[in-house]
Order: sequence, then C-alpha cells, then structure tokens
Amino acid sequence: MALLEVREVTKKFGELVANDRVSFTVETGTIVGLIGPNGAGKTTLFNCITGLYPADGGAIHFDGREITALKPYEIARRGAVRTFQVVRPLKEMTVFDNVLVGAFLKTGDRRAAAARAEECLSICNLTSFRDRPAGGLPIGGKKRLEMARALATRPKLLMLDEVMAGMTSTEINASVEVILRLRDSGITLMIVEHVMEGIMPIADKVVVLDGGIKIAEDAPGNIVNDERVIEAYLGPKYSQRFKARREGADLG
Amino acid sequence: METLIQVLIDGLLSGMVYALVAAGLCIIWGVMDVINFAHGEYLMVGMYVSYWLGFLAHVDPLVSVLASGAFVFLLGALTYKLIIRYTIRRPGLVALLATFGLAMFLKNLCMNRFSPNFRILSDTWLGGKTFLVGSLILPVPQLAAGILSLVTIGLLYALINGTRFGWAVQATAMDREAAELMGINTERIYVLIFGIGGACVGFAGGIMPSYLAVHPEVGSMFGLIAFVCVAMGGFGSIPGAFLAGLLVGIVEALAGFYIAPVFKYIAVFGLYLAVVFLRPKGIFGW
Amino acid sequence: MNPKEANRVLGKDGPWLVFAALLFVMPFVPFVGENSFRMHIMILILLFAAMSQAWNIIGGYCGQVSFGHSVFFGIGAYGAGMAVVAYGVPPWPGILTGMIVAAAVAVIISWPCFKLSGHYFAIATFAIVEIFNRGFLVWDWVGGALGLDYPLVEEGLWNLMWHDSKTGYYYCALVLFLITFGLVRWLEGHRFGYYLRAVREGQETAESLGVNSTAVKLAAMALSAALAALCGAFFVQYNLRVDPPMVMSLDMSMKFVLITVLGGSGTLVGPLLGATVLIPLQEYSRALWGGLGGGVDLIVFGLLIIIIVVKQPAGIIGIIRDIGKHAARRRAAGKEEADHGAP
Amino acid sequence: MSRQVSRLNRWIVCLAVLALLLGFGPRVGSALAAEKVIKIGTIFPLTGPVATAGQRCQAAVQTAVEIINGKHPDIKVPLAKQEGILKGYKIVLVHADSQGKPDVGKAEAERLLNQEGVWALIGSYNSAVSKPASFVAERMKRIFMCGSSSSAALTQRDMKYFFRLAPTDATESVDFVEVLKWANKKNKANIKTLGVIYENSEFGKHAAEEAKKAAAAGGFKVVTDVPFTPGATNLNSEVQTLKKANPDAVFGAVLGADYSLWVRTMKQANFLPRIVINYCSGYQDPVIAKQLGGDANYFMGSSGYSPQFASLMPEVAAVEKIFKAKTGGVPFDGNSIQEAVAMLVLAQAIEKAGSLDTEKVVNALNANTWDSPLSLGGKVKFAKGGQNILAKSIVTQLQDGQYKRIFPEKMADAKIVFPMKPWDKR
Repeated sequence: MALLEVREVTKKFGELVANDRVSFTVETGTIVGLIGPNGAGKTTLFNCITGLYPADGGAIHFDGREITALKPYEIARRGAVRTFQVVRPLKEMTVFDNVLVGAFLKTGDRRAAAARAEECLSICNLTSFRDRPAGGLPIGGKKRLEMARALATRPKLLMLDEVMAGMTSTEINASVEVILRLRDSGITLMIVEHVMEGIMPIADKVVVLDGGIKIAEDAPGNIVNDERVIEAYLGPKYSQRFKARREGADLG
Repeated sequence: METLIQVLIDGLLSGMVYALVAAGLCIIWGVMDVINFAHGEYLMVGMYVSYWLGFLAHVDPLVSVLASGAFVFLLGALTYKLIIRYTIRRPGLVALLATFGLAMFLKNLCMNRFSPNFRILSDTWLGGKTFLVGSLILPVPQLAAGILSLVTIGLLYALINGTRFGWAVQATAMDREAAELMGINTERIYVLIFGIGGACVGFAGGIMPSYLAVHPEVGSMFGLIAFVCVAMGGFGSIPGAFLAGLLVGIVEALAGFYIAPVFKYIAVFGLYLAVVFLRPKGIFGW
Repeated sequence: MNPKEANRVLGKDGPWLVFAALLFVMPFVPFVGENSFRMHIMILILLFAAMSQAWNIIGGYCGQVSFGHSVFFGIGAYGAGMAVVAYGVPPWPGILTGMIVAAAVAVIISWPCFKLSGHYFAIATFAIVEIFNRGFLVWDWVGGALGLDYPLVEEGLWNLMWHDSKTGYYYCALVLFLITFGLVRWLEGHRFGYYLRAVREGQETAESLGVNSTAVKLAAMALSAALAALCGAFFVQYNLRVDPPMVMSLDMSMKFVLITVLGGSGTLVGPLLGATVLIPLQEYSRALWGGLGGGVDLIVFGLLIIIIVVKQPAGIIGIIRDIGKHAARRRAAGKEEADHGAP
Repeated sequence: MSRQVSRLNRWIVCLAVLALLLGFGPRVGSALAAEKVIKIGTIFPLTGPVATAGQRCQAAVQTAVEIINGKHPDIKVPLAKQEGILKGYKIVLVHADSQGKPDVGKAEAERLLNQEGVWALIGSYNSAVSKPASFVAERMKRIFMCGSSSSAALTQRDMKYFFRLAPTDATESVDFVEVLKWANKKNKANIKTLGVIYENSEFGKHAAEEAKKAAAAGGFKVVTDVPFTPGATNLNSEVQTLKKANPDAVFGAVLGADYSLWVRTMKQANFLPRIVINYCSGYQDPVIAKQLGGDANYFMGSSGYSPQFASLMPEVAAVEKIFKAKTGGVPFDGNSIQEAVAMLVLAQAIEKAGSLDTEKVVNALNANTWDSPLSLGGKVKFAKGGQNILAKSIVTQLQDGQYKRIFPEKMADAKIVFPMKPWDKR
C-alpha cells in the first residue's frame, strides 16, 4: 500500500503555475527521489505536502488518510516529517536541544526523549557537537542536524530537502550510508536532491519534475534512459557518463 | 450637520499634525526598522526650542520652525551616532529599550533645566486667530500646522521617491549589505535619516507652541499616537502614515464627540487593532 | 539573551545552585534585623523578579515581546481589590478570579495579536494597555478614576494584610518568587519549555517538528498572564490601593520588560539579576536625589538603561560572563607566564 | 574584552560626572544629628505631570521652615520672631518625590518615617497619593499634615493623626452653587443648567461628583458631564460636547497645561458659557493666567489665596518674598500656601504642647484654634477626622489679569462681570 499518495496536486503563485496536477505515490519502506532542474517546483511540492502552502487543487493522502488541508504540525504529528533546504537550526539552542525538540513529539518524558535524541545524534554523527549552539555549526553539520531533528520524531515518512547539497563527497557517502540504514530500519524516505551521485544509486524510484509538471516516474535505471528526462534535466553529458559507467560495470 | 463638519475639520487638523509627527517616525522605521521610543520627546524638545526663541528673542513660531527642525535634526543624528549605531544589528527590542531610556533622560533633563512649568507663548502672529467659513471655524494656528504638515510630508515623499539620495535610502532600506556593495555609504544614510526623521517632528514641535503649552510631559501622548499611525499606515510607508494620521485625527474627533470624550483615545487604539487584525502589515503594508 | 551563555557563566547546574543558595538564605532575611526600608526593597525585588519571570515565559523563552503585561498585572490587582473593597471578603477568591480572567483575556487578545509580527505586535500591545487603562478609568463598577482604597481589616494571612511589620509581606513575596521561579525551572526541563524556545527560534521549524506553535504561544501567554495577575494581586495588597494608572500603564509594562532584558531574557536567573540591580537602583537613587525635585534619579536611571542596553545587550548576565571570561583569561595568562618562567 | 570593560567604566565615570555637574551630589543628612532638630518629611510630586504644583508646594514648606527656624522680626506670623521652637529646636526637612504615583508615595512615606526617622509628614498634593501615604502615618501613629489635597474622602476616614488645611471639594462645590444662586438673585442671571468638565483622575472625578451632588441640592440641572484624559493632545471634542449641551454655567476641574488648552480651545470654538467656576486648578496658577493674557479673563474660581488678597491678608507679603526667591518670582497660589500653613500650624502645635510627644501634639492640634495669618480668615481649627473647619475660600474672577474677589460679598473688592464678555468683545 502506498504510504503517501499525491493526486493531481496543483499550486499557483498568481499567474505562475508551480505545480501542475502532479501525481505520484511513495510505497512503504522505499526511497523515492524527487528531482528536476532548478525552478521545477520540487520544493513547492514539498511545501504543499507538508502543509506549509495550501494546495490549490488535488489531494494528498498519507497513511490512508487525507492530509491536504492540515497544518504543518498536524502532518508532522501523523508521521510525515521534513527537513528544510535552507537550513533552519534553532540557533540559540544547543545541538542536543534541537534534536530533543524533535524527540518530544512522540514522548513527553524527558528521559525517553533524551535517549532518543542521543541515538539520533549518533546516527547522524553529531555527538561531538552535542553541546554547541546550533547556530555555530558548519554547514554540513547544520544539514545533518536537520536530519537528526526530523529523525528524532520517529517519522514514518522522512522527507529530505537537498540534505546533500554542498557536502563533500566523503560527507555524501556518509549520508548515503545513513539513509540506507534508515530505510532498513523501516522508515520510508522521500528525497529532493540535486546531487545525482547521492540519489541515483539508492533510490527505488525517481520522480522527475520539469516546469511544474511530472515528466517521469520510474526506477533510476529507466530514468537515465528516458529521453525526456535527459533532455529536460540531466543533459546528454551526464546521461552518457552514467551509461558509460554502467556499461563499464556490466563489462567488469 | 454643521456640527459634524466642524468636528470633522477639527479632527482633520489635529490629524495633520499627527501625520507630521508620525512621518518622522515612519521614515526611521522604514529605513532602519527601529522604533524610536523617544519620538514624543523629540517633539517636546522641538517645542522648547521654539518656545525659548519666542520668549527670549521674540521670534515667532512660524520662523522658529526652521530652528526647531535643525535642532532636532542634530539631536536625531546624535542619537544615531551615540545609541542606535550600536543596536542596529540586534533584535528590535534593544533599540526600543535604549530609546525608552533616552526618552526618560530627555524628559527629566528638560524638567531639570526648564522646571516642570507649563509655558505658552502669548503673543504670536497666529495665536488665537480664527478663520470663519460661514459658521464653520478654522483655527489659524492649527491650519498653519496642517499646511506645514502637508508641505513637509510632500517634500519628504519627493525626497525619498524622486532624488538620488532617495534611491540610495530605498536601496539601504531593502538590503544594507547590497547597498554598501553598490558604493552607498549606508552609515551616512542612517545618520541623515535619523536626522531627517527628527527634523520632521522638530517642525511639528516648532509650530505647536502657538497653540499648545510646552512642558516636559507634552510629547508622551503624541509619541504614542505616532507609533499607532506608523504601524497602521504600514511599514515605512509615508503615504500610509499620512493617511493613518488623518484617520486617527478624524476617528478621535468623531468618537470624542459622538460617543464621549473619554472614549476618544480608546477609539484610536481600537482602530489600530481593527486595522492590523484585518491587514497585519497595515493599510499600505505588504 | 542566550540561555547557553548563561549556563556557561555559572556552569550547567549554576542556576540551580544559586537558586538553592537563595532558597536557603532568603527565609532568614527578616531575622537580620527589622529595617523597614530594606525590607521594602527586598519585597519589591522579589515581587518584580517574580513578575518579570512571568513576563519571561512569553517574552523571553517564547520570544513574543509583549508590552501588555501591565493589563494582566492590573486585572489581578483589581481582582483582589474588588474582593476586599467591594465585597468585603478576603482577597483570595478575587485573586483566583483575577488569575482566571487574566488568562482568559490574554488568550482572547493574543489570539489575533499573534498574527502580527515584530513591531506591529509590540504596538498592538501598547494599544491594548492604553485601551484597558482608559476603559478602567471610566468603568465605575471598579471605582473608575477614584480607584479602590482598602479598609483597615484584621492583619494576617487570611486577609493577606499586615499593618506594622513587613515580615508577612516578605514571606508572601518570597512564596510568589518561589512559585514563579520554580515553575519556570520546571518548565525549562520539560517538553513545553523546549517547545517555547523552539517557537522563539523558528516558528516554521517548530511546526515542521509537530509543534502547534499557536497553541504553545497561547498557553504560554495564559500562564504568563495568570502569574502576572497573581503578582498584581500581591502588589495591591501591599499598597492597599489600586487605580488604573498605578497598575495598567506603559511604564509598568516597560518595567517588566526592562528588568528581564537587562537581567538576561530567556534565562532563569535573568529576572532575578535584573530586579536585584534595577529595583535598588531605582529606590536608592530616588531616596538620594528624588527629594531635590530635579528628577536627577530619573535622568541617571534613563542614562543607565541606555548604557546597559547599548553596551551589553545580553544583559547583566552578559556582564558577569564578560568579567568571568576576563578573569579566566588573566588566570590563563598568569599560568602561561609561570610555565615560561620555570626552565 | 578588557577594552570593553574599561569602556563601560568610562561610561560610568561620565555618568558620575554628569550627576555632579547637575549639582546634586549625595547629601549628608546625619551631620545635623547632634543638634536639636525635628525632622519633618515632605512628599510631593516633584516629577511627572503635576510636578509644577508639587515643586511649588515643596518650596512653600521650605519657606515656612525658614520662618520658623530663623529670626524674622519683620514677619508677623507666629513663631517668626523667635528662633526655632521648643527652646532651640530647629526643623529640618527631608524631601521625597512621589512622582504622583500612590505606590511611590506610600513607599516614600514609609522610608521617611522608618529610614530617615522623620517626626511627621507633610504632603502630598495628589489626593490619590495622600490617601495611602497618610495611611502609613496613621498606622505608625505619626502626624500627617495635608495642605492642599482636596478630596473630601480624606477626612471622612476618622483618622486620628491626619489633618487637612484646604477646604474640600465638597465645601467648594456648595460654595459654587451658592455663587450661582447669588448671581441668579443679584444679576437676574436665570442660570438653570450646569456642565461639568474635569480631568478623569481621582481629583477631577471626585470634584465632579461633589459638584453634581451640590447642584442637585441647589436645584440646578447638570446637562453635561465631560471627563477627559489629562495630558490630552487636544480638547476639541470635549469643548464641542460642552458647546452642544450649551449649559448656562460650567464647573471645571482642569489642571495645569490642560487648563490653558481648554481656554484656548473654547476661544477657537467660539464658545463661552455665561459663567465658569473652577476648582483649585489651572485657573489659580498665576503663571498660566499671565500667559493666557486676555483670554483668561472673566473665568472664576475658588482660591484660598491669591496675590490680590493682600489687603485681606497683609502678613503674607513678607512671607511671599521668601517664597518668590525659591520659585523664581512665582507668587503663592491657593495650593502652595496651604502647605506653608500646614507646616506653621504643626510647629505652633509642637510649641504649644511643649514636647515632641506625638499624642500631646495631636491633642493640642485638636483642642486649639490656631492663629494663621496665611489662611483666609486667619484661623485654623480641626474637626474630628482632621478637617480644618475654618478653611475658607473666596470665589474670585480674573479681571484684567487680576484675581478680583467676588464672593462672598462681604469680602468682595470688585463686582462680578456677568455674563462673561464674549471672545470678540475683549
């Protein structure tokens, strides 16, 4: 059964149609990538799903119930939690306290929440920053903090908005590992991503947006061969490289 | 009917003065995002300048307006240099509390130096004169204040929207860093804007001794009303502040006459709440 | 302004230690020697520390800078005052009513106000103070401009009134202080306290983590208002008179904000520090200069506010931190010198 | 860091220098402790909206003390000729500022009594402050002399240690109504309706209530009742409201700056009732009267004193000279002179009781009728509750900038100008 079902979602800003009847599903236990060129409407779609913007049309179902008109915190309480592309640390609180806020979603008990927070800090390799003010973290740390905080809420669906942008490749590898571990622990993930090395190898399915319209929804292997996607977004260069690498792998 | 028109005229005239006081606050708020809590005290200082010129040198308030404006301009620039400069990159509350301290300081310093006595200029060119249109009464001093208000606000608007300086100000207001990269000396802009904001209220203070007594507490209520006008008009919008000033004056007069005089300020503050509940950023806000 | 910084000054459990030390010392203060003026200052410090702590919940921890708290303070004062003056009963039912009404009024007026941001919110709270002030001035049921004057009734806890000694008031103020500080200390470690700070630091972020920020803000406002009303009730019991300008004024609101911000807003010890510095300053400078009639005390007070705010926006807690750092650096420098000197 | 700390220090030094520049270092009060002194505390609103009145009241008490302590053979006031009281005791004043706030006034009363160890208190101008401050004194069994607070409620509390010199707003209201009746009879004025305008404070509200009571008793109809916010930015709607109701007579309780604004606004609105009588207020302030010039004329008001009473009270002139030196030439007004009387009567009572035992002095205060050349009528006598039952005031009218005595007729020195001359005929 689909954990998240987006049906014909439309969002307009005045004349500009940011999302035009976008539909797709996210199956339980999978990793879904949401990609597209700049301005394709990825983040807008994210904001519609998480209730930050009201959708102008269409319906969104999560975990069997409609969440279209719900407020962000209501959606979060149902288990669909997001991170922000532009990081938003709770600056004057410590890293640990940031994560603790997330952990308090499922438990009012301070000790249980603290244990959960510690766990998430260590999952996201933030333990060494534990008592630093969140505002003072390096950018990579802030990105990981976004993830740790969301993770602490014990989400069913974790929605990551470009968590790997701006990371070094070592960091990306670490993040990929974390994401896979999360998937294995039963969390469904939806990932908006620019960094292709990150998303392509791990996604079970990729949804491609261009100009607010969904142009493809398929397994990554098929996506890279999809003419429209290549044209619209990846560009021939990347496609060839990807193909070459895969062929090389096949040969090897 | 006649009474209604008379009430409206009275309201409009006091509204003009509110608008002038508010315009000074408005421009400071718009460019620097600072609430100057000492704004009412600037008015008081302006009034004292005009009063003393009139009392000691027999200069009419109509002339002292310029001196008051200049003096409060300096006071504003000095306030920026000594206080606001240090608070500008901090939360808005910091500047507000610092200027609250300044208000307390100015008010009591004037009391210390000039005694708390109420002072009125007796023989001014306009004092006590009225202008009759049918049975309607137009008090000349307030009329002069209204005209001064119109002229000043018009000039201010032209300055901000029609000159190179104005563009620089607008650029600074939008994004200080970017403006600096474009070669605008934003520090200078800030000093000047605080000064100009002071000058506006200084003009108002300059003309007021021809119909209102000067004393150290005179500015408080005007200051409060100016806050309301500026916020009601919308963030940094001069036409907004002007419109709000008139609206406040008229509502005050209508409520004062048709409900009861004690309700006039309740109506003014209630109007503000009503406006911002409908338009959270004020009439001209975005 | 930064709770983290506060912790660094006093160590992680510093606030608790200070608190515990105070707890231990405070009850014995009256035995040091009954000096009415000193007692008066102690009472005011405790009262305004408690009141500012109440403000701190919404203004410091939750970041909603309200200048409207004198309204709640006043409602509490009038609650007690009406019980005693108009109904001739002990103030207790009035205090309770006042707290409930204050919380209800807080929720009703904050709900639309929370849609406003920054200065619009601040000015809306100014406006509310003025409306209440003038409304109470013409409301004859609560005494209007004449105010309420207490009759002399039997002293004691039952009537919450003492005549010759201030010791009773002192202990009441101490209890008030302990209630508010204890509550806030308790909040700091609990979900609600974390949510308050999360809303202050980023409302959208908090919402993305499942925090109903409106509910959190309203709850904080209601709690803060109820505590403010409690403090107001004590204020009127202490002064035996209430009229609108006395309690519901911008000056009063500003005092709460100043004490908290100058002490260190969003910290547990901030309001206490602020009150400990500002209240004696205000009372002693008035005692020293007030009688001269030049308003010198207020001139100096105004200047001090400017200087502290401009020079040390983190408040007095920041100054303590600076001095601590300075000393630490000196120690470090001294040690280094010694190390170099050794060979 | 250390630079910042030292900069902070520099600021504090600047502050201290400024305080000294203003001429007010901390004062040493204990140097006098060895001498024979009686400390008396004063509490007046020295800052805030009514600071003018408060500072004059303070100066009046200082004037009285100067007379009591020094030798003034030329001043014909009790205790002037001798030096000090009780054979060599000098009075030392300890001043406090109430800021016009009841809670501050109360705290200062406590501080003066407990901390400064004053023997008695004088104050506090604002009725709202006098109430809680005198409460403190009563509880501590200390005398509280109240010069000018006019709220009748103050002396209806059955206090034992509270004495008030000024006539209350209740008696003043009755007087005003008498004036109206007298004008009706004498000038065939046919006054029927009354308007009341007052600042919405303890003082104004109480005066208005007494006015309405008195008017009802006297058969006048109150057609409009206009409270306003003190410190208003304009009084347009207030005056328009009055104008609409168009009462024959208006009673005003309008203080200070609001008074001049009120008069000017009435002139602008071209509205003038036939007669206006003011409670102790802006009307009495000679400075305001002078500044308003011709516009202030023909208004009336009650006063316990004004410079034009000189012929009735010849002894005041010499005292007033001392007072003027303190106020920069401003003469006594009806409020401030009462504070001087309060001080003088208290000193006389101490002298009479022959001791500093508060009970004895209270008994003396209650038992005797005191000579008081500074009081209209020359005598002071307290009733139970502390009201001076010989307190008199004269209703005056400003004519050509002079406060002319109008009523009661036997004290009059001028005829009433009735109705008031219209604005354009002045």
